[in-house]
Amino acid sequence: MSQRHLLALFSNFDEAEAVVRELRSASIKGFNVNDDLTVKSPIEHPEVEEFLGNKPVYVQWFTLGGALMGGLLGFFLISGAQANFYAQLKGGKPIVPFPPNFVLTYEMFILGGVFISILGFLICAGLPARRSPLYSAKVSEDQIGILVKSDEGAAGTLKAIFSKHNALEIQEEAGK
Amino acid sequence: MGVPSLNGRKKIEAENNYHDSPHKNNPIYLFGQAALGVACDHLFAGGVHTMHRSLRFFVLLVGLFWIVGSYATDASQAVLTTEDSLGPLVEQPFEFPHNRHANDMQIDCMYCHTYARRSAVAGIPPLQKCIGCHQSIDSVRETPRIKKLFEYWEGSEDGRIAARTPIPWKKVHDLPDFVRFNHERHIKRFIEQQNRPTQEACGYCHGDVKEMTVARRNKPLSMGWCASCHEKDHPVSGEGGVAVGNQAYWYSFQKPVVEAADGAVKAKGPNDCWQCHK
Amino acid sequence: MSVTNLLENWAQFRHFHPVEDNPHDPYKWAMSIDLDACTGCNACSVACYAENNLPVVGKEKFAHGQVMHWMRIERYWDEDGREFPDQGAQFLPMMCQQCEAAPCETVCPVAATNHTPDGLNSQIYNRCIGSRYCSANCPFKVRYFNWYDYPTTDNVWPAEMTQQLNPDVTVRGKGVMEKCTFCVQRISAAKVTAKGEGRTVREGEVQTACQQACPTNAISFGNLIDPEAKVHKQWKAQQVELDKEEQAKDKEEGGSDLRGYRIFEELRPYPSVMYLERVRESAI
Amino acid sequence: MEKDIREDIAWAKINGDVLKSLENPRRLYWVIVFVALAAFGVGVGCEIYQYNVGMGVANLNNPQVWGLYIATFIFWIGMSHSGTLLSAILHLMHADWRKPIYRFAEAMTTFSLMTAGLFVMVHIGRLWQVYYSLPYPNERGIWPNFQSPLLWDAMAIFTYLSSSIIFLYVGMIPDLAICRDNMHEGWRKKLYTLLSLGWEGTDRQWRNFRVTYLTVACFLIPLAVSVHSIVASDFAMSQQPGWHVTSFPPYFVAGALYSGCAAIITLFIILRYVFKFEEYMTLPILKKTVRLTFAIAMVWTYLNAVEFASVWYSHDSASKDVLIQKMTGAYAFAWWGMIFCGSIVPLVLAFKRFQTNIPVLLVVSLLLNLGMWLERWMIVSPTFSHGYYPWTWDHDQWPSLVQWGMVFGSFGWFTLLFMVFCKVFPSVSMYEVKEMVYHRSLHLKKGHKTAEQGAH
Amino acid sequence: MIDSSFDRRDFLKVLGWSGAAVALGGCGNTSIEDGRETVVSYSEPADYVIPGIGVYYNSTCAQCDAGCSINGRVREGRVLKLEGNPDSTINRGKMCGLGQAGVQHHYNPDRLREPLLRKGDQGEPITWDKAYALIAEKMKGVSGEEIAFLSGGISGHLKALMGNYLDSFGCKNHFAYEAVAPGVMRAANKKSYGVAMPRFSINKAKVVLSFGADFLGSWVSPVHFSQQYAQFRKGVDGQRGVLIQVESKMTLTGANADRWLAIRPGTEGILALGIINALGTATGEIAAVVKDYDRARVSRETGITPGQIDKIAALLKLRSPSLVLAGSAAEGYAHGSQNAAAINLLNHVLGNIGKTVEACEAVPFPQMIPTTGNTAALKSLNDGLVAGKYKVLFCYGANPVFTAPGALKFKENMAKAGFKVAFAHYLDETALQADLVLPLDSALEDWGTQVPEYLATCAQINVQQPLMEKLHANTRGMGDILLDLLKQRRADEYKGYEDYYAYLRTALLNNKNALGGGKFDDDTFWNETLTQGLIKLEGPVSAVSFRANAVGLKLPAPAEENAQYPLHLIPGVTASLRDGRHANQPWLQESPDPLTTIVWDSWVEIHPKKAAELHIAEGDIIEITSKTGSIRAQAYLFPGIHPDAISVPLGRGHEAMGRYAKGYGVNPFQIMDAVYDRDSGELAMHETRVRISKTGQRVIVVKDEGAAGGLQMGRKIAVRVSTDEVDLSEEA
Repeated sequence: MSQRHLLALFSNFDEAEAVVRELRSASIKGFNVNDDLTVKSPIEHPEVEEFLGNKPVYVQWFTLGGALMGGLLGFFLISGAQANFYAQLKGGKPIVPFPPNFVLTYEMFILGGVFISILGFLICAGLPARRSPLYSAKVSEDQIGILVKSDEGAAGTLKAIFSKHNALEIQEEAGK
Repeated sequence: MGVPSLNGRKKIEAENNYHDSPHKNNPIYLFGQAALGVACDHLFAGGVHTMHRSLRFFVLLVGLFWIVGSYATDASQAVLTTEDSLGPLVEQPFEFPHNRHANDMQIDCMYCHTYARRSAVAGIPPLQKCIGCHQSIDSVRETPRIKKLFEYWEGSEDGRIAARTPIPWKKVHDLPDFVRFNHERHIKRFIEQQNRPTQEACGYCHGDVKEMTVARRNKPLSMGWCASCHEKDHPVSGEGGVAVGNQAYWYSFQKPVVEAADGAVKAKGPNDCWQCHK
Repeated sequence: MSVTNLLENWAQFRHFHPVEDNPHDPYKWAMSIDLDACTGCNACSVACYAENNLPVVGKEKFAHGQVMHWMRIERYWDEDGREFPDQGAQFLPMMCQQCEAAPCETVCPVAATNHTPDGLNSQIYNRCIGSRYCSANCPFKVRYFNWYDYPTTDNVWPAEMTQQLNPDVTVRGKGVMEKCTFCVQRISAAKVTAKGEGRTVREGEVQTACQQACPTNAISFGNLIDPEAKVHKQWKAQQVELDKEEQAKDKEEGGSDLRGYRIFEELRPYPSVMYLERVRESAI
Repeated sequence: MEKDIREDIAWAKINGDVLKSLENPRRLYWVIVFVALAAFGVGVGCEIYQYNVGMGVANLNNPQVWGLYIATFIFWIGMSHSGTLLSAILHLMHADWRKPIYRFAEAMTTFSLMTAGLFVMVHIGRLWQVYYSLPYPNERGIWPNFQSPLLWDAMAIFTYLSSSIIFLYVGMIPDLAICRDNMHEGWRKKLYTLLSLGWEGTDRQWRNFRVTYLTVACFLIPLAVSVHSIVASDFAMSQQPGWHVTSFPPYFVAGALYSGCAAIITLFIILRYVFKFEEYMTLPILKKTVRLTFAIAMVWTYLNAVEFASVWYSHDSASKDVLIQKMTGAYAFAWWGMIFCGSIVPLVLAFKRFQTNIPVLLVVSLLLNLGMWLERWMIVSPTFSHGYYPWTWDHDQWPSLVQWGMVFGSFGWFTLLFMVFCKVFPSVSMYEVKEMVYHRSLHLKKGHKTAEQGAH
Repeated sequence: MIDSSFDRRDFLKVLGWSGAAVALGGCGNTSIEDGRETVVSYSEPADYVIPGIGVYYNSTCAQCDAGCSINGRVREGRVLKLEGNPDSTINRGKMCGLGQAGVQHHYNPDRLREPLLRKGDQGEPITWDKAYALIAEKMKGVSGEEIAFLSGGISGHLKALMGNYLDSFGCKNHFAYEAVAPGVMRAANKKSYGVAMPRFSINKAKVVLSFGADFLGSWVSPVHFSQQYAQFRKGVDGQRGVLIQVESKMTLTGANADRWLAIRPGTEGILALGIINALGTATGEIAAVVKDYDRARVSRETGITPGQIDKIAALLKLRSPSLVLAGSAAEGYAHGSQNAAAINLLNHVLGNIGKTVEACEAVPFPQMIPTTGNTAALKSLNDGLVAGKYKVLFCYGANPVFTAPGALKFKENMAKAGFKVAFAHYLDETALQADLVLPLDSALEDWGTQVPEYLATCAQINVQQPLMEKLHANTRGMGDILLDLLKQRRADEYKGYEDYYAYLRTALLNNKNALGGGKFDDDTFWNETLTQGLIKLEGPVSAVSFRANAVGLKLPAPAEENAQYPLHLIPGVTASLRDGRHANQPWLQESPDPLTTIVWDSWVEIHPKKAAELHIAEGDIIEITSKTGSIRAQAYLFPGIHPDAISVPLGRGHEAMGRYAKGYGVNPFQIMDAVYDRDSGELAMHETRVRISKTGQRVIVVKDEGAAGGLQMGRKIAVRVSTDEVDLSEEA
């Protein structure tokens, strides 16, 4: 049975919250709150996450990994390079002097950390992403959008819920 | 607006602190999640292909570094790319057939390039030397090349070339001006101490000359290429007078290795910049 | 470079210091200059120009402090403010001190200047990118930078002058740092000969251009660890030790009768050049 | 007290105002761009000349081997630190008044780093061989010297530059989405569509966005500090009198933040005027920035004093000579100029009435920057002209026009980049201003509630 | 050295220039250039010629007359560097900066390349045949009286040839002129010792008291004396020699003295007598002569404190043998000979004669013994020119137009000569005045023999041989030219000699036995000689004994104040530039003057005290005016000069001589008065009185010395100790 998208726009977070709570409570056939519901907001708003339920973030693990990788790579690259066949004495220092190497290791540590956590961000946030079927420029302005995916049948019920919480506007996928 | 009371402000801050979310300050939970690798489904929800795109991008980024490097490395190590992979062809006053002399006649390299064992430069045999033999070789006396040779000795009819003019050979194996390469040392090392055949020893750098007519450079003669040999462990023997002082530091900063089998001492070539750069 | 020796056993290089574990076997080139013999006649400096292809920069560039003399003769006056310098002047030939712990080496971003196993402070012209950090960090300011492209500058080596250039020494182009090399081209020539004969270089086989010219033999140069070498004897007699920043002379109470000293020892560059104090008659 | 920003600005208006700044530049804008272009041209000309003839044309010599190039290099590096200060540090401290102004501060960071990079190039004697200093596996098999502070510099700057570019970009994604949504067709639309990576402000995107932004911010702070400490170690690690000072790293960092804040004030005023951002770049925010600057100025002054004292009371006569030389010698004018601009002028900022007085602030901030530039020059040059070795002392080598030309050109280059940025990207963060407004209004409500409770 | 029967000239021929491609690429060139450069390749080289390895040839340095033997490094047919020849008793393998610069004389880009004939102001290139023909024509019907030949100091076979050429005209007018030469001393020594140039053994002396003799810099045979000085400092039996220098302007030697005394200009003789008096050992007439020279008077007249005089006397008494030298500073006055005589008297009183002033050998071939140049010669030549006596004037190895005192107006007078021929390496001031200029081979391309005036330990003939092929095809050696000219006169006598080389070879081989080559066959002897680069001989010894009587001494009281020209002008003779004949060698221009460290320019040394009086600061352009003229130069505040004197170095201020000499500095010769020493007739170089005035301009003095002005600022850089603090005997 074919699925279709609905996008409802609300003027503030409270209404959006109410909608979500209701959608949670009311179990609608052919609509799964956890998978088929997306809230779009113009600003970052933690409460949204609270009422959407727990969706952990993993970026920091990328960061950790990246930083360690960078650091290790840095240190071994440098030490190895200093001690290759052309090992040269400089200023009576050891051929592999640790203090300066640590400075660079530190830089590499940060470099790796930053780069990989950005990579992590892209991956976790699924960016770059294809535009979702329904989108309104209002969302990037001042309205909160709720995008739902449901079976044909559920659409009606959802609309009802939306309009009940005075949705400013409800978009449907054209066709079908 | 009125300034809120103290406790009020506290409260506000408490609520205002929108950066904290419950799971953030619960590492154990997080760790568990990660350890179990449950992450995946969350991660990949929403367009696996985008995921792959990012990954490819990343791989490219990291890979680039090494690709560039290794390319640079190989490029200059590879035999020079000329139509016959013998190295660039240098226009000479007239063609000198190394193959005839070195291969057919089996003449030792250092019979003509006699300076090599005594000097930093191998040098080109003086005109005298060519004539010395060819005066008495009548069979080829009339061939164009030999005619040309004798023009330099006796002077050409049209008088363009005066008698006893040194032949203006062009350099084939030409190192940059800041490089100091010493033929004498290398010959002593390989031919006199380790009794390698001359043609082999010379061939290390000059290629298989006995197959060439005009000599051509088919070794890169680049720094990395030189080093690729210097960083190998070569046997150092006492005779022929090498093992003086402390081998470890004489050559490079690396201690010489002693073969377990025959106790032969091996050391790397010099790694000191001033050994080859001037 | 292959990736293989990237991580090659570098551990052995840890704790390596030139003044430990005598790395300078069989050579450690050093110098000693007797200021009492030096008359400041400039012969050494000119000899250096002749040997090392030093460009003559001309009046204008000299005025800008861009002169290239690797060996400069400094003339110092007394500071006691008498009407006449009635004890004469003091001359000091100053060239690269070939420091054991050279401040210039560590700071070069591209490792164009290193320490050779012979204890020389090498300068690889072609590797140099001209950041000039080495000069900035040199306490003696004996490094000279090619501010212009002298080979192509007018009246530096015009016409036949080029034929005087020494083929054993690179002609430096613009943007390169250079300095006294202890005439390394002569040293390596001697080493090659000696090695061919299965021995080390003997005292007197290598002479630096300045030493060879010096009419009063004020400069002596040689292998510091060769007991036969004059340099060795002089350093020994003066009880100057390469790897110390304080010598017997400094430790002695109420002055010592030793003359040997090294400039800026307190900075711990461990110079390879020992100077002998100039002497003045006390009876007159 | 006056508000940092009105809570009742309509979000739509925010979008509108900021987006407006992207379009139909005023004449003044073009004037600035043109001037900047001309200045940059001069710099390029000088570099070409120097490249062909040799470093000598800069009238550098032995011992004066560095001159203005390195001084100005440090100046620009220093300038870059304010961006991080505002966006990262204040971000972590939840000082939300930063929100309207951090975007251009970050841009400033990025561009001043780019400018600093130019000076590294300009100062190299053999630019065509500069790749020798890159650590890449090469045919020769040799690597740069990782012991050299210059190399640390290069590494630090590269890290800092790339990180700040990323930070700037990531922080901009939601705004880019806004631009995408509001731009009519054209290259801009294409550009924003591409750059906004299909951002739609979904809960998932926001969630990861927040964490990422936070993490990167956490990294940037130590990075920024390390960068200027490393620049400081170019000198502190050396052996020269006047450079070999333990307190250099903090001293440099303070100086960096100082010049950065000064620059922010300048740009704040210019942008506020050129783009009509009065409603966002409000005077209270300016006042906060000014106070911050004053605080840092005092820190810098203190560290300055510390440095002098430590030299003065040390037994290192050479360094002492250099210090005396700075105060009394050929460079005295510059040195006292630095003290005046760096320590005296900021006292103006202590007076309330000046803290919001635009003209005064403009002048003061420019003076502060001048002072900071002089400071850098006074760190570099006197040590050269008055080093350890008296015979090579040289007090009358002054930078040639070529050097000045390049310094001049660098300002052109910076301005150019900045101006272009302001026209292509929103120089005020729209979504963060919205957040700011939103949360402020939130407290307002709550504030009223508590007030009422108190009343009952 | 190489010892082979191989003919050197052929050797030079076979070195193709193909080898001389010099890589000027600098180190910018990182590419491997295939076949761009030509390889060093020979046609028939000698077996000892190996590419890449230097071959060394001995010859003789021609930069000054000291006659140091040199040892030139030749590679791929190019001479690269000159070292000293260790076999020479004079320089024992050492060299001075001036000598090092010899290669730049050879490779100098401004060398003359073909004969030039005057056409108006232009020189028109002509062939040698034309040139010879022209000379022959001009000489036709000219009597010996009407010919003048001006040369520098000249010796060896060249001198012989020149003599013969002049004889062929019955000409006696050979003027040997050296602008800077110890002419007065020669005369005085001849009087006092019977020998013009005895052997001064500095190394045997325990005390050297030098009256302005710059024996480390420019006096007689500097390299030789420098070596002796080194031994002298190491000391006779461990006691370090003491050097006391008395002069009005500090010379290089003065800068190295244990005690440098600034004496009032011209009163050196008085001090000498004062010291004799203070010694109190003199007897008889000497005592009578010196009795009025008591401390007080001497001190008053010379400006040396009585205490100082006593100290010197005491030291001289205490440490014997000592050596007293009379240098140019003491001789450069109208009473110079008297000064010198007084100083020699001091030597006598101290009993140094025979100990440190020793007998010397002479070369047993009188025709080769050097005709030393002096300035009296210039006077007589000039007088002759003024009188318009000369129809033909030859000029070789001297540049009088540049070095003659301005008062002589030599340039104008020279024009009076009918036909002027200059043999020159460069178009110098004199060559510019000539009608015919003949280009000479450089000293490194030419053959010759030279006999030094000052012989070290034995008689010695120096051989000069080419170190490389001619640079310019069209130059010729002076010897060859004279030979060709002689062939014009005495064809039959000289037709046997193909060229000067042949002449030289025969001449030496003829005297093989006398030259100690009896046991060799000709070729071996010849090659041996060339290999050695010099011939050591036993020569007649002329004993030294004191014969002058002290009574003759007439020492004028110090010159009274001259209101109009209050200052003495002391011409500074620097080790590298001397009389300026090498001013076009860039190394010498750029090597800083040892005392002032100034380069590429002239300067006026003035005592800080005087400068303060006149409000003169360093770099002020000062106008120096004498009776003769005036010059402008930058001031340099120099503590080592008597306040009543200023000093300007000689050698700079050329108006010709090519890119490195022309227009750098000023020429103090221009303002010198023509005052002569009463006895010897030599020019009194120090007699010029001047006044100075500020012009208001100021320049930055181009010098090596930094802003610290030669102070060490409390750093421990150049350290000095006094003898009682060190123990030299222990040193290795």
